[in-house]
Amino acid sequence: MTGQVHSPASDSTEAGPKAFEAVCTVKSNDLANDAYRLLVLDAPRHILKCQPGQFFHLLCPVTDQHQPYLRRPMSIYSFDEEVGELAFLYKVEGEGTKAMATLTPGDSFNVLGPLGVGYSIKPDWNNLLLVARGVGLATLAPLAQEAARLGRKLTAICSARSEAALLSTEHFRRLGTEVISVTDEDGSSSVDNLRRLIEARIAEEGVDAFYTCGSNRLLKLLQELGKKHNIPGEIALEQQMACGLGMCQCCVRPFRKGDDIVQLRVCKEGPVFDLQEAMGW
Amino acid sequence: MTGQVHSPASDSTEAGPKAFEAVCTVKSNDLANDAYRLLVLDAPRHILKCQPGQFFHLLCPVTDQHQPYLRRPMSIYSFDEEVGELAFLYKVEGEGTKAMATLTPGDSFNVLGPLGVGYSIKPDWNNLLLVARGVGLATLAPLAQEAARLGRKLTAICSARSEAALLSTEHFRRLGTEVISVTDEDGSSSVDNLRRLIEARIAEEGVDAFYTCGSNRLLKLLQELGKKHNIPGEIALEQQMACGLGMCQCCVRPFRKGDDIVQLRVCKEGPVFDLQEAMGW
Amino acid sequence: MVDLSVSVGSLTLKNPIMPASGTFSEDLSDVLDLNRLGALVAKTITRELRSGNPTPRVCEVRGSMLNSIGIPSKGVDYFLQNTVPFFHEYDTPFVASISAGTADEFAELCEQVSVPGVSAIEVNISCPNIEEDGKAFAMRPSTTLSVMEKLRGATDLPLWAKLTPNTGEIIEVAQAAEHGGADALVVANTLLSMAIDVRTRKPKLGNLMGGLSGPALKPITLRMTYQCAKAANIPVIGCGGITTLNDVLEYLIAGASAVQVGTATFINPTAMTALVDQLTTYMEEEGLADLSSIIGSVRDGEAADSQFLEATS
Amino acid sequence: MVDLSVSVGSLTLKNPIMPASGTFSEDLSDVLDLNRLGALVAKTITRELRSGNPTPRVCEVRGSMLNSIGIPSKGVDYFLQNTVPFFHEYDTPFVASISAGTADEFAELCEQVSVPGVSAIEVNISCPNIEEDGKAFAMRPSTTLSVMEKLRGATDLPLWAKLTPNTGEIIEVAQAAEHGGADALVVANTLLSMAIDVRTRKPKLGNLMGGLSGPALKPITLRMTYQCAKAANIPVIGCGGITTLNDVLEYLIAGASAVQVGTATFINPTAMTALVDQLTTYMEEEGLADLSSIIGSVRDGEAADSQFLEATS
Ligand SMILES: Cc1cc2nc3c(=O)[nH]c(=O)nc-3n(C[C@H](O)[C@H](O)[C@H](O)COP(=O)(O)OP(=O)(O)OC[C@H]3O[C@@H](n4cnc5c(N)ncnc54)[C@H](O)[C@@H]3O)c2cc1C
Ligand SMILES: Cc1cc2nc3c(=O)[nH]c(=O)nc-3n(C[C@H](O)[C@H](O)[C@H](O)COP(=O)(O)OP(=O)(O)OC[C@H]3O[C@@H](n4cnc5c(N)ncnc54)[C@H](O)[C@@H]3O)c2cc1C
Ligand SMILES: Cc1cc2nc3c(=O)[nH]c(=O)nc-3n(C[C@H](O)[C@H](O)[C@H](O)COP(=O)(O)O)c2cc1C
Ligand SMILES: Cc1cc2nc3c(=O)[nH]c(=O)nc-3n(C[C@H](O)[C@H](O)[C@H](O)COP(=O)(O)O)c2cc1C
Ligand code: FES
Ligand code: FES
Repeated sequence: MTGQVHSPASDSTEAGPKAFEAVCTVKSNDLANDAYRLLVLDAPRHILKCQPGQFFHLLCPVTDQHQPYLRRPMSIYSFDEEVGELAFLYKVEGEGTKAMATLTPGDSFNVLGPLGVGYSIKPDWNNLLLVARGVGLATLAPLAQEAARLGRKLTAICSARSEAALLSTEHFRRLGTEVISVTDEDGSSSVDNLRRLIEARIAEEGVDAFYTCGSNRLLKLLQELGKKHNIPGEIALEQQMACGLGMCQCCVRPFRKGDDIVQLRVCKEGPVFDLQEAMGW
Repeated sequence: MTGQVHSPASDSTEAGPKAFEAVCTVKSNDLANDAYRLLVLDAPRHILKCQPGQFFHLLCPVTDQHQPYLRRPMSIYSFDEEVGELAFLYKVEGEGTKAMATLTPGDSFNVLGPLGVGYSIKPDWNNLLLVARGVGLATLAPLAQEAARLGRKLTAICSARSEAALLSTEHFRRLGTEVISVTDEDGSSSVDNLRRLIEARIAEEGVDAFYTCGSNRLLKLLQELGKKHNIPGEIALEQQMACGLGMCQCCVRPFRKGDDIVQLRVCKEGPVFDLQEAMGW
Repeated sequence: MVDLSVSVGSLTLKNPIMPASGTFSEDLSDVLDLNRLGALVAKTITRELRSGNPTPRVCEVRGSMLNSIGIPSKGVDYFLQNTVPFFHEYDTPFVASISAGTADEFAELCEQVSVPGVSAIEVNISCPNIEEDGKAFAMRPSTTLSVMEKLRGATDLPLWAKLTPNTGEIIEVAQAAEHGGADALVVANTLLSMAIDVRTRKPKLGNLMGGLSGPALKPITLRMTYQCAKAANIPVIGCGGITTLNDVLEYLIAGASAVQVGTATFINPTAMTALVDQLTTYMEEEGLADLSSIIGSVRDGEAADSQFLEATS
Repeated sequence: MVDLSVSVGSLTLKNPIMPASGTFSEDLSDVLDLNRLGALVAKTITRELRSGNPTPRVCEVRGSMLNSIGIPSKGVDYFLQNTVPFFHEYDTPFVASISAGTADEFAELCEQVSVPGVSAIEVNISCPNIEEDGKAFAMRPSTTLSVMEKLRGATDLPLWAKLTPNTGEIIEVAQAAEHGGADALVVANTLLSMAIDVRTRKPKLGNLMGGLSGPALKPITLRMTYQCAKAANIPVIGCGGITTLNDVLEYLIAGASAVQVGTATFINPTAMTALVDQLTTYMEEEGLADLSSIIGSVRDGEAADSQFLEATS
């Protein structure tokens, strides 16, 4: 017999592996703006039973210029089980993402996933509000896909440096999300303005849940508003990862559970966590 | 002032560096037969003042599949200062040469050289005899170029497993060399047959100097014939190399100097050595 | 059919490939069939609850990694109630890994984990001995001997002593572990290293320093495996940087009876089962029936001076 | 104009980049202008003629190399008659490197090379002490102290003690070298390693084992450089795996006053002058006038636990 059903983290009753190492083929890897690229892969269907907020752990290529060693975690930007397509939106930063940027159509690319626990949409959550910035929008994009599938109303407040730096707003709109964009350029992305915007939303049509990711500023704001109006929420967090599978314990962060502070693994108990349990940094 | 003139190994009076690190561009890198490739480079002219028998130390590319670290020494197969062209004939074996095999036209390729001491053709050596096998022919090819330039008669005994495996015989013929091919297939490459062939040459038109490289069997045969007929000769030898410049002392081999045995660096005192001083292995 | 089985003291493993402590857990059953491995080695536990080191706990160095996980531990009770039963479902020997700050606590924990379902105990003596000057037990032969004697007294299960490559006396430490009663040596743990973020000028690890693992470590721990296999009369389990079949073979040829694979699993989670497959194919292709002709077969007695290069074939 | 000069004890170097012993010789003047370097360090010599180790003397490991050159030496007379005069033509400090099997021979050779044209003497105490158990002097604090005291008595020139990473007591050895009279520490030499040719089952080096150098060594020797710079009151010269500007900066930030570049020169013979250029550009871009704000600037005092990741910029 296999040990699947004994896995403490397992809540599925399916036998066989739940995370897969698969070699995909690059379909495209184009610039999304000056700093981001969208990598679209031809992926085997059996790895595409994904939840929004889950991630893959990517084996970046080794090139003459770049020699990344560890895998790099990236949120799923979009997945389509029928077409067999998987996409990542990533910022070109260091050794690994620079190496990823060299991928061209037809190249092989090894991915491990889907991994982690994603966002949830409870049956009685109808008005969903998403607030995110920068690459955080990549992480939240599949939530729009899922909200559309479930017929819920999703509003996305997308924040960026400038109008030009705004990512994925078209992608969100295509999925039926109402997009409100705010920028540093015109001052609309300030915490105060965001608070005003969200308070107005809550007053007008009500908000059943908040979704966000990554930013400390947004975390604090949404925790405050969530407490005040008793609105639940979820946040995706990041941490350095080695295994991505829950084995090495390198990716822990502290969370408030009642009066205790517990260390949870971002790759296994996360990357999506309860908004109020998350701790600022 | 620079220290050039003090270099113990320096016998030129030119100032400035004598070996160059240069980035060349790949012109072609095609199969020469099933195991060998010919790499032709677009090279800056100032690195092409080469002697036959000298070598370059090649920085092989790092790829997803192959991660060579040290440079790889390769004899110059041909060089053309006017055209700005440099070529290597190499056998695809391990990490480094497999990585070299992935080079395609337009790629950059870093070479260091020309290095070492090459073959000499003394003014009174008119009938030159070259005996070589396999990749040894790569090392000896520029000797044909030089013999043609100096108007000497060169005969090349080219040995191989089979007629099909014979390399460079066309290249030699084009440079005016008389080619005698011998193979394992038809038994003509045996030491006894070679001895007969060479003795006949010596008897018919005389031989002023032997040139060979690499093989222990050929070394012994030519040492024997050289002693018997008082014919001088030169041999190119190989050894593992790190620096290629004479600094690390890893590439030594033993040589007979009178009654002594001395250790000489293949990269600096060689790769071409006196035939009688070389020691079998 | 090739026979990949090896024996490590009284224990027979179906093949020589097993995970290294701390790079493996129940979670790997999400990706591969644990029954295909030679043994299953748990993350080191301590008796008490521990939270481990500050983050960041890992960083990348050229072609390898550093970690300063520390030993976060849910304690021995959790281990006995959850981890041991989980692995009991597999027909592969399960090896506990333990650590403590004093020899007495070490022995006590050793006794506590000597339960059915545990086939051997790996004792991670590469951890600081807080009674002495804070240096790890396995840094010195004397502290190795005394802790191993106490551990030997605490259990009848096979004891695998996990050595540290930070010592300058690996041979003497290996012999001390043997004399102290070890049944096998695991050579070795990670090597203390450092990396600095040049932009922020902060160490890349929250704990300032951490252990090097992965390919960079291999030549060092392979050398130590060779030295220990020569110097000791108990089996050696090689560990450090194993990634390819070639790496496995080098360790076996150097004298290891089995090997542990750590960091490679982070890069390719199915690395261990792939190595089992590749080893099988290799044996078939070489026409070898079992591993006895490989283990310890290093040709180190011959004059090396005559190894010249013939390049004309 | 940025000022790259550093002082190593009483010696001022025009920049912190110099070659590592054994990876440099007169021959490098064929490829670059030696006057552009901070110092010139010769290959270790012994008093008598020595032929060095059997071949193969080098092999490649993943992303790095092993060597077992040994110390082939033309002897001290050749050195004084040829090497010293050659380097005298350069306006860069020339550093001799010496070694011997006993402390007395070491001291005698030290006296012999204390001649005009030699600016400092690097003492390679990482070589076997044949009077004791054959372990290198720098494996233990006691043997380090006694050999350094003899060497100190033999010369008035600055003495640089070259330490070995094979010791388990780098801090104690560094302090012993200081107490024995060293003016600077070079941290460190190569780390004993092994590689086996799986096809022939022979060790890849004629001498069975050899020293690891290159990028794989860096995290280890960087850690030791940091430890020695903290523990000793004399300058530390970092050495091990330095390839890129980032590597140079990491060593300086960790506390090194200067660095030695070894294996990188084998891969790119102009590596050292490229590093000098890159360091100059870096200083200009960062608006730094000299290296004083970099050397030893590691921020190791801050709570690292708060280093979380903000990924939304
Ligand atoms: C669950 C999760 C989902 C993510 N999703 C996305 C995404 O959709 N798009 C995107 O652009 N980025 C995403 N990130 C961040 C992304 O992983 C890092 O930007 C990336 O690893 C940087 O790699 P690099 O090679 O460019 O940088 P380097 O500086 O070379 O990285 C060095 C090491 O640090 C790690 N690292 C660096 N930054 C981060 C970070 N922010 N989080 C975790 N590890 C880090 C790397 O993985 C690597 O191990 C996500 C991170 C996590 C944890
Ligand atoms: C002066 C000189 C000229 C040469 N000219 C040619 C040539 O024109 N064509 C050609 O095909 N080969 C030539 N060789 C041999 C060539 O250098 C090796 O075949 C090549 O280095 C093998 O590299 P690899 O990565 O394929 O093998 P690997 O097995 O991966 O090499 C591992 C290490 O061993 C070294 N090595 C392996 N074989 C040899 C060898 N025979 N000589 C020296 N070092 C070796 C490599 O350089 C490398 O450092 C020459 C060697 C020398 C010394
Ligand atoms: C993230 C991580 C955690 C580790 N934790 C432990 C541990 O708890 N106990 C232990 O004995 N070794 C531990 N090790 C060391 C490994 O077991 C192994 O000895 C080392 O990583 C070298 O092998 P590798 O290069 O194959 O990874 C750990 C290594 C890593 C990378
Ligand atoms: C081929 C070679 C020869 C060496 N010879 C010596 C030597 O004679 N004396 C010495 O002190 N160190 C010697 N070393 C060690 C280097 O000086 C240096 O400490 C080590 O290589 C680490 O630096 P690197 O990684 O930059 O090469 C040698 C290293 C190599 C690679
Ligand atoms: S990355 Fe290994 S436990 Fe999360
Ligand atoms: S390869 Fe370094 S001396 Fe010849």
